[in-house]
Amino acid sequence: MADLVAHGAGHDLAATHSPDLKHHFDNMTQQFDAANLGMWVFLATEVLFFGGLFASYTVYRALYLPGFEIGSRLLDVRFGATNTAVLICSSLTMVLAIRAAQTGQRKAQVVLLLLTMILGAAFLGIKFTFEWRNDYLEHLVPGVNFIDRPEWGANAPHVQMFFIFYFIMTSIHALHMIIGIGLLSVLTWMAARGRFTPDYFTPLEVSGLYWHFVDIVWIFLFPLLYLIGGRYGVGGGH
Amino acid sequence: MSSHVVPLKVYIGTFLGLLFFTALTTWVAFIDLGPFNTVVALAIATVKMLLVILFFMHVRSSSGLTRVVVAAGFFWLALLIAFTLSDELTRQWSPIPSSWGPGISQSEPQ
Amino acid sequence: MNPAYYRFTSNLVAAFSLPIHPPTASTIGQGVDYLYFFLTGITLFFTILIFSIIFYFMIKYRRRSEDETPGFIGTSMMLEATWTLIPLAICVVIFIWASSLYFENSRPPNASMEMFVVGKQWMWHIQHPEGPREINELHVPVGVPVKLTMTSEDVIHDFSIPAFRIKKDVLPGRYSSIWFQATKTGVYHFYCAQYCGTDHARMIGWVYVMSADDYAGWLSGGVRGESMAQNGERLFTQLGCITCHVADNNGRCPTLVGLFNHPVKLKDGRTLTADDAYLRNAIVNSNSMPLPNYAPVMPSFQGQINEEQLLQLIAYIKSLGPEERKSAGK
Amino acid sequence: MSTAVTEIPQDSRVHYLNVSYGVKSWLLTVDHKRIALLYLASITFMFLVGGVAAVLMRIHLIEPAGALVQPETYNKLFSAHGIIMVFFFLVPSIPATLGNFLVPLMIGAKDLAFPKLNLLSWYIYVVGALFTLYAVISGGVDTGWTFYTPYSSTYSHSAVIPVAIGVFITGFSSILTGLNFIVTIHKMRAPGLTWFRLPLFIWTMYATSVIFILGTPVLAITIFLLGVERLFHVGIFDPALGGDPLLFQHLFWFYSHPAVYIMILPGMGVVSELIAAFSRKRIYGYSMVAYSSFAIAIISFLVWGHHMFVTGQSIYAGLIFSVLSFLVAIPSAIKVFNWTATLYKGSISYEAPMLYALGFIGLFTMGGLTGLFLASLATDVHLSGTYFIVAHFHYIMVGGAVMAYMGGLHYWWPKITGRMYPDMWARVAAVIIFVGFNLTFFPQFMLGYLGMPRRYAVYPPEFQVFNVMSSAGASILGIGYLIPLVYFIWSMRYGPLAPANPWGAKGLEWTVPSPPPTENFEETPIVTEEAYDYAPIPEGQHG
Repeated sequence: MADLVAHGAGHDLAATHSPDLKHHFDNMTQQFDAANLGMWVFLATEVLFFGGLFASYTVYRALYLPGFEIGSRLLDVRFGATNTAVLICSSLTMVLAIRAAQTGQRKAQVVLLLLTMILGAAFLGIKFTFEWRNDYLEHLVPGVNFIDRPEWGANAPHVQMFFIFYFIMTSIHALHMIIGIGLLSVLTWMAARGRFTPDYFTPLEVSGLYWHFVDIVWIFLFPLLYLIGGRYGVGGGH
Repeated sequence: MSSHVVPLKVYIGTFLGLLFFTALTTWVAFIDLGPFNTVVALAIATVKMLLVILFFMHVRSSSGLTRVVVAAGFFWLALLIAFTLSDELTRQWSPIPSSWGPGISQSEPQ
Repeated sequence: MNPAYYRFTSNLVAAFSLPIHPPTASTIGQGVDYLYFFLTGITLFFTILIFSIIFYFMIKYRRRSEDETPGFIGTSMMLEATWTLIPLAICVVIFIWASSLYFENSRPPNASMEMFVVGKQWMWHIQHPEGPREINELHVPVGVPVKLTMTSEDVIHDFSIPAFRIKKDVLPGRYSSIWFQATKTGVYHFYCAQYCGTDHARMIGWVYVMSADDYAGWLSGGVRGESMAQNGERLFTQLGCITCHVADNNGRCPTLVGLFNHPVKLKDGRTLTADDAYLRNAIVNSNSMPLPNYAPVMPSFQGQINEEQLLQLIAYIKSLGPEERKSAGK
Repeated sequence: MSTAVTEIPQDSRVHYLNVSYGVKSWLLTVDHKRIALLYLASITFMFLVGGVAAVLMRIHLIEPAGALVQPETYNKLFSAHGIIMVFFFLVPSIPATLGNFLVPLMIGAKDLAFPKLNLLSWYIYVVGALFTLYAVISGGVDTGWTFYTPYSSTYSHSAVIPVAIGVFITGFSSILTGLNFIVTIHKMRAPGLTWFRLPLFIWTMYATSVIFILGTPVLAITIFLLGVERLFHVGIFDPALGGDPLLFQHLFWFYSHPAVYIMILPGMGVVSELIAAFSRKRIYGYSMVAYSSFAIAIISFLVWGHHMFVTGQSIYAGLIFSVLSFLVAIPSAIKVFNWTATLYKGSISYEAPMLYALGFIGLFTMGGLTGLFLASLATDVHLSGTYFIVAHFHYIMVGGAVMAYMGGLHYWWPKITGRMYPDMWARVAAVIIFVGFNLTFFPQFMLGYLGMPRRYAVYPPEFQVFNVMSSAGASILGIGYLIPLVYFIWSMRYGPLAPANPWGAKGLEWTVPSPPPTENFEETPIVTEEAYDYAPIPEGQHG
């Protein structure tokens, strides 16, 4: 690998004999574009996979607005906001890691990828150890220990419906985060071995697309779950 | 290959923009805008999404085909939501009287 | 498509003694049958058209020799346009005919008798307001429009009477209603047409369409308890509703006299009509429809009373009609 | 079979089948042709399992009181028949077998874009199939293939969770196939092969992949929510706990109606190829047929409400879905007319694939037109939930998709295995299938109009005549399907060697020897002529 970088294959994009070129592709550009399009098509399926949840959430929110507003007010906005910021930072470090690969800085790739993984783990840490633990202690987990509160009155089943969707959406999102972190650890190992060069960084670009998509899902989850709760005049948090 | 390397300041700019909009949407949530709260929150989320898609995911510089795939995904989601709501929200409307006459009301007393 | 043709087909059918035509015993049956025959005609026409063209081409243009190479045939956009617009025109005609027919059939006439159907896993409970309660049987007078208000106690069923060409899913937790006006006396099947479990196939029953006086005889004869309204009144006192809902409107809750079918203004400004669904929702889930000047203290009766008792309570509330209101209530 | 088999014809050339032997060479292959054969084997097995369930049902329905099993078992039989046939045979059949084999060959590529993902998609299919077969064997599921709540989530005491997992997993198999096809068709076409020079089979593979991509994920999330509701007893779709059962139906049918187009579109692609090849003519109105394939894929996502006209869906939503359901019928009508017009002034030969194609056109016309009964609101009230619906979708699926699958299998069999099959037996089987099919399902239209509900283990005696006719037809159909199984297996070993182009057809796949070498083309072909170039196109005329 080192010699390839040394004699500066540089940006011969139509390289038809690079070792990374798979046998059934004609040139590197075709291979990169195919991988890129493949990931985007996969992200379209993910949009519709989460879409089913967003559609159901929208329907029940339209039908049971008071219950959903009570539920949303029970969530802690501070955790939601910090998590959003954490994910946005991880998107930045991911993009910079790809840029480091494009410019051939191997050490920067490894540092930035590690940073992305740490930020992802931080997101999950905040989500599991703070938010979900509090919700569990306050008996807000449907199907596990959900207890209706008298002040909800007849809206109790609708508050439970809110929390059903809260837990399903955030757990599927967290699952995608875990898969993302797994992917990143493989990439970090490959980057450490200098696998990515300005001509061949497809796995990085493709995993970056996946990571940014998971960030976009959270960008929509955050307002839908935390913010549209009619918390006018109420201080942050509960 | 998106051969050209995006300048650093574009990424930093996008990053700051995203943080700004996160702060904005959190702040706006505490102001009572009546029904517009939902609209504003979703609008800001859409802007943040576009920032991430165009700059972080390099769609600004990629082929039209990628843009079509992105648009198709969200358009189909909109189809699902729109048609499902078209049923859920109009289920209580009773059918209009047989003579298609006036007095088509929310629920026509028998 | 005049009755003569209609008689011709039924005679033809009778000749073959093969039941390919269900009895038509309701006012809307005729209209649906005509649409059905029109669609059958369209299907047969196009199927025969396509089959005959294919057979003709198969024989005329069969391959005579191995090296036969047919010439080039250009695509005439005129031809493409014709077999796009003609099917489109036919579809528009069918759509308009079917939808207007459907809209007309979906509204029960105003003066229709009302009966209540409760679907339970694998049987139908039917209640007449006058009191008789039947299982898997429905006695109705001929020539009188009958509105069925239906609900289910467990899964989704579907009340379907093929002879009357009507069918509607029966959902738990909601009222769905269909209506029919029988035109011929006789006995017809009704089925459950939405899969509901093990004995889905045994949820079958009989509709007895009787002449007016036979029906009156059936109604008065035979053992029958109190009417639904009387049962409802007994429940009304038994469950303690009477303590709050006092007739002369000075109790802690609104009077129910004259409530049925009148608009009710809620705290959040919405105005709903107090129909069956509103009353059911008020009993089962009252706090979700708060009234402007009453505290939401009414407990939810969800689970305490079954669907039949709910229908009886509603029948009683309906019986507190406006005329009682003038006589200052009981 | 008739020729005395003295010596077994041997093929000396190296090709994708004899390049390596052994279980590992099959289970770890990334060659799209071998993966297609893996799919062919597993799909045929699932077709037989589903078929056995169907035969048992038809035997049971000979007597009004049920001749074979208890109602409980009958419910499990029709559920198994539905689930296995829909998710494990009809959805993957043509795309995963013929599609996998032919897409690279037809567009001049060496393989699909992501070979490893292609193998992964087969393994996912097998894991999903094992879950479902475990559920069927370990007591069966009795919710029908539609899994309507609240029955499936709270009241059914059968193996719903294993089947839900099986169907959930298999969905990803078709997502990966769809993804592979879209990227391959976009990025790996041979030079000169523009979109309007592509064979129509590729157009339908592309349209089907669009539905795979945009529909299957919604099925996955719906089945996931059903599983959560059943395991945690939360009321997502259960009205007793505040949910709405109609929302489940909306999400379910958002995938399941486009799924029926996933089943028929590839069949249309195969029939376009067969009609062109056996009448030696370019498909009449090539661009119209191509556009209508794509139009079907798009409009198919707007019509799902016609499954819910009587389930308490709002009347206004019913109006919208009814209008769109009529609209989706138009592209199918255009295709049927264009196929028929292709026969005009052609040189038609009647080998077995052509018999299947002509059978397809006739039966698909009937199936499609009976769909108009169900799109129009007034008649759907009477016919919904009855055997009319069973007859309608069997005319499209068995009369359409399975006929086309058999036709395609016969047409490309020489290319896949390098062996010819006995054509006389194949024609006999085609006629038996056509007759058996019509005798099985035409009486069910009558039963539907008479009002016999579907999914009934026992039925009133006045329906017996038609049910007995239908059961008789089913036995003929069953035999009709077994005959090809026999002579295909026979031909693999004893069949005469197939030339590169046994039918004299146009298309890149016929320019390579049968069976093709592993890398398909020695050097990537340059395409200069139009699709189905049987006769040169005079100047100024478009195809």
